[in-house]
Amino acid sequence: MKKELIIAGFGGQGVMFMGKMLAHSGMKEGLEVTWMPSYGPEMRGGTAHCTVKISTERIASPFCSHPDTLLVMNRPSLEKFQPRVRAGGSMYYNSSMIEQEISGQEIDVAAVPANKIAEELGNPRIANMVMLGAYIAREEIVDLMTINNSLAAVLPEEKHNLIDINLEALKRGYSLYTSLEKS
Amino acid sequence: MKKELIIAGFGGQGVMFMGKMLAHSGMKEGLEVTWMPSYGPEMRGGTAHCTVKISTERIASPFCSHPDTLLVMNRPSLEKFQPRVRAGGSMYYNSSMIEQEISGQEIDVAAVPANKIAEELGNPRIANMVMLGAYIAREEIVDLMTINNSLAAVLPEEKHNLIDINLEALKRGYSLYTSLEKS
Amino acid sequence: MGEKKLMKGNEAIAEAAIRAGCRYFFGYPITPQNEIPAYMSRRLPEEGGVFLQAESEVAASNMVYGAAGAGARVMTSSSSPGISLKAEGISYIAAAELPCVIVNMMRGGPGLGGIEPSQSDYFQATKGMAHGNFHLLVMAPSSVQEGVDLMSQAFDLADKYRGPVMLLGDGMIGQMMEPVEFPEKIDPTELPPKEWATDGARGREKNVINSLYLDPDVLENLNWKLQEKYEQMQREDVKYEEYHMEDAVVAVIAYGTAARIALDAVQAAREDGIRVGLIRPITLFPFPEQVIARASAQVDAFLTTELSTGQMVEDVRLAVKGRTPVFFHGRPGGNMLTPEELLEEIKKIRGEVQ
Amino acid sequence: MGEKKLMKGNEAIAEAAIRAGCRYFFGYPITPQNEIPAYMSRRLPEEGGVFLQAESEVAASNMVYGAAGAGARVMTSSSSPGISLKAEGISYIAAAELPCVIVNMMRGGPGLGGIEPSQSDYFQATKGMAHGNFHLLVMAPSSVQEGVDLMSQAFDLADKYRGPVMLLGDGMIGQMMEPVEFPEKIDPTELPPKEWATDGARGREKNVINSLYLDPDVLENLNWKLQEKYEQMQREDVKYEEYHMEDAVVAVIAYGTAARIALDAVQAAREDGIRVGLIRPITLFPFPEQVIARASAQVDAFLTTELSTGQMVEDVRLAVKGRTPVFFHGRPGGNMLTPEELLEEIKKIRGEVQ
Amino acid sequence: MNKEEAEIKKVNIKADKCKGCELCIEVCPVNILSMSEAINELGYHYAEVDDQDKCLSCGRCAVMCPDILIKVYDINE
Amino acid sequence: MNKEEAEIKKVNIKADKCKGCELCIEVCPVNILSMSEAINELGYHYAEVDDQDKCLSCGRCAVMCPDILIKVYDINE
Amino acid sequence: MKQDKLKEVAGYPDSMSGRDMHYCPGCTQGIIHRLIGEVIDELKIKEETIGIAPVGCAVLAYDYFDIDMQEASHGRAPAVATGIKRVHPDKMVFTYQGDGDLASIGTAEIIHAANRGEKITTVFVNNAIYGMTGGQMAPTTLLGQKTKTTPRGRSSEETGNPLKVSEMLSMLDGAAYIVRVSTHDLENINKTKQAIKKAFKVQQQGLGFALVEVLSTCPTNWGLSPRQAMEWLEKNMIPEFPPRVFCAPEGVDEL
Amino acid sequence: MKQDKLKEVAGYPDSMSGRDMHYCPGCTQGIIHRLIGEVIDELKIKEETIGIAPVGCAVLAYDYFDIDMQEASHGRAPAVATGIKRVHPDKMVFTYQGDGDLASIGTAEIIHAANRGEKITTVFVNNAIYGMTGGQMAPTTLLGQKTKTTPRGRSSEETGNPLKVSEMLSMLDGAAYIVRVSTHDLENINKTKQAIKKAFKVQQQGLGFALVEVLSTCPTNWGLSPRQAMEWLEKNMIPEFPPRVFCAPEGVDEL
Ligand SMILES: Cc1ncc(C[n+]2csc(CCOP(=O)(O)OP(=O)(O)O)c2C)c(N)n1
Ligand SMILES: Cc1ncc(C[n+]2csc(CCOP(=O)(O)OP(=O)(O)O)c2C)c(N)n1
Ligand code: SF4
Ligand code: SF4
Ligand code: SF4
Ligand code: SF4
Ligand code: SF4
Ligand code: SF4
Ligand SMILES: [Mg+2]
Ligand SMILES: [Mg+2]
Repeated sequence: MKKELIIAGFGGQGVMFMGKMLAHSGMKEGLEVTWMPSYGPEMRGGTAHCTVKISTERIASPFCSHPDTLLVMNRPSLEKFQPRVRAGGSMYYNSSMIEQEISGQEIDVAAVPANKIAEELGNPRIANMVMLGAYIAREEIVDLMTINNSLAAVLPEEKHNLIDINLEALKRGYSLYTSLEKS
Repeated sequence: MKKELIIAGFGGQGVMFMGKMLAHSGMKEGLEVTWMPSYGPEMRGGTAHCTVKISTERIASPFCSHPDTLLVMNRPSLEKFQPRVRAGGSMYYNSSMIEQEISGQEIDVAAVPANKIAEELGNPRIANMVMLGAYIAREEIVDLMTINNSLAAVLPEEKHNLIDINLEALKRGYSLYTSLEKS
Repeated sequence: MGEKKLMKGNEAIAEAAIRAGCRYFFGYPITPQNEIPAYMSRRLPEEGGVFLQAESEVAASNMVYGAAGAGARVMTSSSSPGISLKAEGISYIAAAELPCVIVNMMRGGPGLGGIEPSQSDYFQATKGMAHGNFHLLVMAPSSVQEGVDLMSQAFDLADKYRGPVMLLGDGMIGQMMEPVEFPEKIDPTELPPKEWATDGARGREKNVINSLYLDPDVLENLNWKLQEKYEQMQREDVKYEEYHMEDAVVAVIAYGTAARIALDAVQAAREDGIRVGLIRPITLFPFPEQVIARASAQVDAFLTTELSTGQMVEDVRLAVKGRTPVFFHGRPGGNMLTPEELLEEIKKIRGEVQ
Repeated sequence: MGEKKLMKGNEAIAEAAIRAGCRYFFGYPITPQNEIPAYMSRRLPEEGGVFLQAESEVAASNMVYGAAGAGARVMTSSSSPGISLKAEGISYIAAAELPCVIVNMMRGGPGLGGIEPSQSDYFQATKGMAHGNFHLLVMAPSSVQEGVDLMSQAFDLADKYRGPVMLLGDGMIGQMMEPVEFPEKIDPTELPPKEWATDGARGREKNVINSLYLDPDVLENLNWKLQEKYEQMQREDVKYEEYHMEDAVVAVIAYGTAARIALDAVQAAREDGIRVGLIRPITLFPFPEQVIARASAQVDAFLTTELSTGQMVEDVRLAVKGRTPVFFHGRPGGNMLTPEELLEEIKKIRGEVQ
Repeated sequence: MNKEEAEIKKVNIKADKCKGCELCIEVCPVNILSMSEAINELGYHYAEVDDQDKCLSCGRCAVMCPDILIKVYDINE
Repeated sequence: MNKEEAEIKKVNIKADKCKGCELCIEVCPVNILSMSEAINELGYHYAEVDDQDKCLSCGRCAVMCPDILIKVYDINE
Repeated sequence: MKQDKLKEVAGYPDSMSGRDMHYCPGCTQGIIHRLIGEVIDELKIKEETIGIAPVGCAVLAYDYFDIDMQEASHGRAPAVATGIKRVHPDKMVFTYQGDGDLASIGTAEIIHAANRGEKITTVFVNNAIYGMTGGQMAPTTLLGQKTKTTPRGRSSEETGNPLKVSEMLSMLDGAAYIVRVSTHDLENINKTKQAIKKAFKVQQQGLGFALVEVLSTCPTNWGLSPRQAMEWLEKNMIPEFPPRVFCAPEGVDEL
Repeated sequence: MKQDKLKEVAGYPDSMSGRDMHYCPGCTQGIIHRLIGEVIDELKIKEETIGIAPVGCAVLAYDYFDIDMQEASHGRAPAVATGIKRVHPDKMVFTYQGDGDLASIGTAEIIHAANRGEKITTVFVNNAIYGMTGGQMAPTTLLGQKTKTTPRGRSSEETGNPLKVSEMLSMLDGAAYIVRVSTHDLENINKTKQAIKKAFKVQQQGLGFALVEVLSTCPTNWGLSPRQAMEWLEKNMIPEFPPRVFCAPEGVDEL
């Protein structure tokens, strides 16, 4: 198994955190992982993204020009990264912030109303966990339980009060596909 | 013709100036010349020396570990440099400041009472010109007239009032050997 | 070794330094290594150490000089322009034979350049860091775990050679997260005492930390003594890794970040049936010249690849001595090498030398 | 050309700069180049120029950056430790493509070292001056007259390549007096205008002097563009001198001060009937690699000699590519090479390769 | 919001560049600025003019905007 | 000059190290210091004590000597 | 009545480029930029002014002004300005520098430019932090203030007290005009503009070195909303760094 | 009565090495060295003091003191001292620096060491010139003074006025004791010693940064005899650099 993801969005949307959660969970499941952020001043007011690789084999490069998976939280990031997704790959987009219907050529596209659900839960900042939940539900890269456990490890101590709401968001995202597909 | 000299003494004895005078005169007579000083903090309170090369051919290195001629104005310099003089070379020493009789092994030695004569002329600072006069008289490297003319070129403007006394010192040094040898 | 942790390279390297007994950090902020001082400012006081943000890189390297001369395990870290400012101080450190560790998380240059991963300070790190005949022992990790491992050895090597050791990485190593395990903590008070250090001449002759030698003989001796250390490094402390070299007919040579990418290309080439291997220098000074010299008898061509316009390639050429063609492919200035372009280069070379 | 004058190298070089149209000098005192600022402080105001003693070498190199960016012919000078402090600024100058001239009158290092002639900054000058992929055009005079001649060309070369040019000498060139003749004075106001300079955007688009390139593509392009300049230098501006190479079987390679001494040794060897020649690189970057490569087909051995532990010898080896043995003999740190010891080396090598 | 395009705008805010800092809102003496519900391309809620008519053309909002996004015209000159 | 070696010296000056700056001369309240006719190994006229007996052991000369060449003893203790 | 016939009471300075600025939402550096642009417009010196951008958040200032600019290395803007001004003594030269740039790494350069009475104008943005590199301690960081490199709050014992740059520089003979202003409200913003204008006039008249210290916010690294940042500035920075004229040449008020 | 039973009223400090000093005839740096040596003796801190030599004429100071010493790079002695003091907070650390070293190239380092309140002692030798390199202008060179790099005399217009280091440093919160003294006569030499002693005591008691600015002669580069140099100092430097205590901690007089 080898997965190469790019996760992208606005600075404040928690895309780095999504990536860390995924990498941490991969590590906990005994897989090889790397997490590589975009960094520096470009982040100021612009878009942010990170690359996550998860593999059963040793990972050579942590960079990725053509991901097999794109998790994308806003339109500018979609415009930037969608063309880079490998043929046969998949893209999950935040349909609450990207309003037109998106379709991919040669890629599999899933619309996730991440902000909508997050707002239903009363906190737009957890849209990222909705998205992450949806992704792992649909692709089964790591277990939901592992992801849930990673929260305490990846969130800094002073934010541990937010664990519950993040769990909730993960669950809502997750159930989006587990229920959908099982129906 | 090729001459390699070291000229050495205390910081204040004007040994650098002697070397410049000689090099300048050589240049004026159409010879190749180099003048290389010792420089830097060692000069502070210590001894100073310079190397002068005068040649009819292009001069390769301006340095000289074994001079054929040593003009030496004080004892510490004599101790340092005498052993380096090439066999067959010559040494001129300031017999006013180096009181014991000096004799050289395999080198030709000339005692020049430079300070004594300078003091007779009323200025110990021109002992260097006495020495220089004596040297050119004895070895005829450059013409006394050329040396005399170099004074105006090598002395900084503000010291041109000292030209006359320097000329006098050169003459006294010069006559030391012209008379001596002709006698 | 404990449990695996997912950590950023910069933080992992900082933690590794603390575990290696480093208790003093003097530095000045610069991207992409800011997590090192940030981590140190949190952790060092907990360990009874001192973190101090210097007024500049110039001051930082001279604080390191002072602290190293005073006998401490001490380090600094910076990125390209900041390292240039430390140059004079590093020359003094080398000349006074002081052990310390310097991290350079390189970024694209010259000038202010950019902040993306880059390897264009190779020449500076291995050859012309500053005035005078001296070198640093330079190690280039290519994974976070290796960053930790090399940092663990860096202080010992600095003490062994009484000189500066540089860890040379870039934004990849510094910013990425990978799982790491750490070695046990060393207690710095149990290290062998440094008899030469200035800590107040209690009951002994005075010690002097100095690099001024007005007597040319003494200065010359120092120069040759340093030279001997470098020869000893070449004998005793060369590190490198080989992949798929057993039957390789083309050898890719790359370090650090470029080596990670090159490995992808090598694997892809192998899948295409091309017998290509990778030699990854871990120490850049001392450079693994013997392994490359040996390889030059085996392979038909070398491909050196760097995130630069070609710097390490000179050391490869010096090792190869014209026996085998040495090709170069580089991406300077922040653009990443891709496995695809390298694969293409490999194929081209394979064609040319056949 | 006028009458011959007996002048100190430092002063002659300063005068040559003024005649080449240099009107701005920013520097900081350091032995053995102090006669350059002293001379400039006397002469520049006479020519309507500006001499300013900067608060440090760091400031000096950034003043040069500003003045060069403002379109002036400008220079600075220093010696080894001071050059190390200028490193960051020089990297900015190179990155922003600013023409200027930098003099390094080297002294023994590393650290504070000594002040005697030395050539241990070769690596720094030609390879790793600072962070990033860049070089200076480096010229090494070996006589006062040549110092004058090279200085006369230095500003034009700086303008030609829009980059920093370094004159690399040491206390020998700086402190010695030799007869010199000067070229005619250039009027700097008659030089071609610098369209890119910042002098107030009167009636034109604004100009920006900069080295920050956050877009990796742009930064990469700059890097390759610089690289192209270096290739052009190699094609168009290599300078060297050969002595007695016609029938030589051993070639001594030396530059600057070491070349003066080597010439004595070569002449002595010739007198002993040994067919030895001398190749003297005048530009160190671009390095005369082709002439050395050609010579490697002719001679049985090279002897590189430097006032260092061996730096230029790497470039010789890179040029020779293993075709011919390359020996090295050096004296680092202030002790002078002697013709005698070189003669002995030549004889030894002659024996070994026969 | 303006009723029709032709209407005169005393205050012009480049909504697409607005970073939603809300600093302009606060300084308006007649409280006619507020933040949008919607999000612009940059991902921010942007400042809007609720009622151009009430605007005093005092320019305070423009002086405050860190991104120089506000132009103010005086209708009385 | 001292009449004989055995005599007690209140002021001791290392003549061979003296750089002839003359600063000690000036500060002596009883004017017993002066510069030699002769020149030492360093090339300088050196400071000499003309009359040890008159010395007050005040130490002023020693405080002034930049090369720390002067030792002063108090004979009365 | 057409929109474009209306008189613009507040608009976009002519001497700025029109490019979007990269500053964080609510960062007052944008305001300071505009004020400089307006002053250049009003003094009609757009075609004779050369600006120097620092290394700091304002590193891209060369993109935002529509005048000749040089980007200096970190802290060395005063040296770069000196180089330019000595070549073009008849041009206006200004530096724009942050508190890390000017008061830490560039301490020697600013002090010596001021002491030389270098005829340049410096706009010194004091936001009590290193903005660009993500929030480390600056020499002007307040005691107790938490930053990336003072995670327990700045302690006087370990790192000393906030450095008073204007107070210090005003001691130097070459400093003609030194003033501290703020951007936390409209009144202070207007004063800031007046100060910048004077600082340029001091240069125009060749009176010596002029520096305007501008207190500025860094919402991002202070961890506050733009509005909270304004309040924090007023409440915490103003008492430590009181706005004031430290020195001014005779008659500067009439300039 | 034997010579060696006499009481020594003036002699050679225990904490000095006995090596001949290389200073020029009549250079007062030798006096300053001796005073430091005597203070170290009197405070009995020879085995707990670490000195830092500058780059300047005093570069060889490490040879002259019989204590642990480090030779710093030009201007960076305060940074080196900081490194040492942070490792050995219980030891006494002092720097000895010239006016080129401290007030020019090392401006940033001394200001930040002082501002941090680094617990070190600095002896700052102001001789209005660069001695070691042969007489170039220092930041403290007087107006009109001719040096190798001000051949027409220092001009305020081109290079500014003499920099007042003590005045400037005493503005910093971390500076506990800042004083200017002189060496041009016995009385002032004695005051210098008292000042140096206090500066060490301030460090001993952990009160903060202490600096003693000592006016000193450079007969060689001033082109004067040692005696003339003393007079020149008194006549020209004292009015420009008046000796004074600029700041002192409470009760420092009783120290
Ligand atoms: C030589 C060097 N050192 C460090 C840096 C990294 N760096 C960039 S900006 C900066 C400080 C920014 O702080 P400040 O000057 O206060 O400006 P602000 O961002 O707060 O406006 C630093 C340390 C650099 N680019 N170059
Ligand atoms: C980096 C560097 N720059 C310059 C020098 C040359 N240098 C040696 S001492 C000195 C200045 C000496 O003046 P000062 O500090 O006043 O000491 P003084 O000799 O007057 O006691 C200089 C510029 C150097 N050694 N290193
Ligand atoms: S110009 Fe004045 S009244 Fe009009 S919107 Fe702006 S702040 Fe409000
Ligand atoms: S001040 Fe400017 S950026 Fe901020 S909300 Fe108002 S219009 Fe938007
Ligand atoms: S101790 Fe006093 S009286 Fe005696 S020689 Fe010295 S200065 Fe004169
Ligand atoms: S003070 Fe010292 S050096 Fe000067 S003359 Fe007297 S003894 Fe000699
Ligand atoms: S980091 Fe701070 S100073 Fe920089 S742009 Fe953002 S808010 Fe402004
Ligand atoms: S050069 Fe000046 S400061 Fe240096 S030792 Fe000589 S007199 Fe003293
Ligand atoms: Mg700031
Ligand atoms: Mg001085």
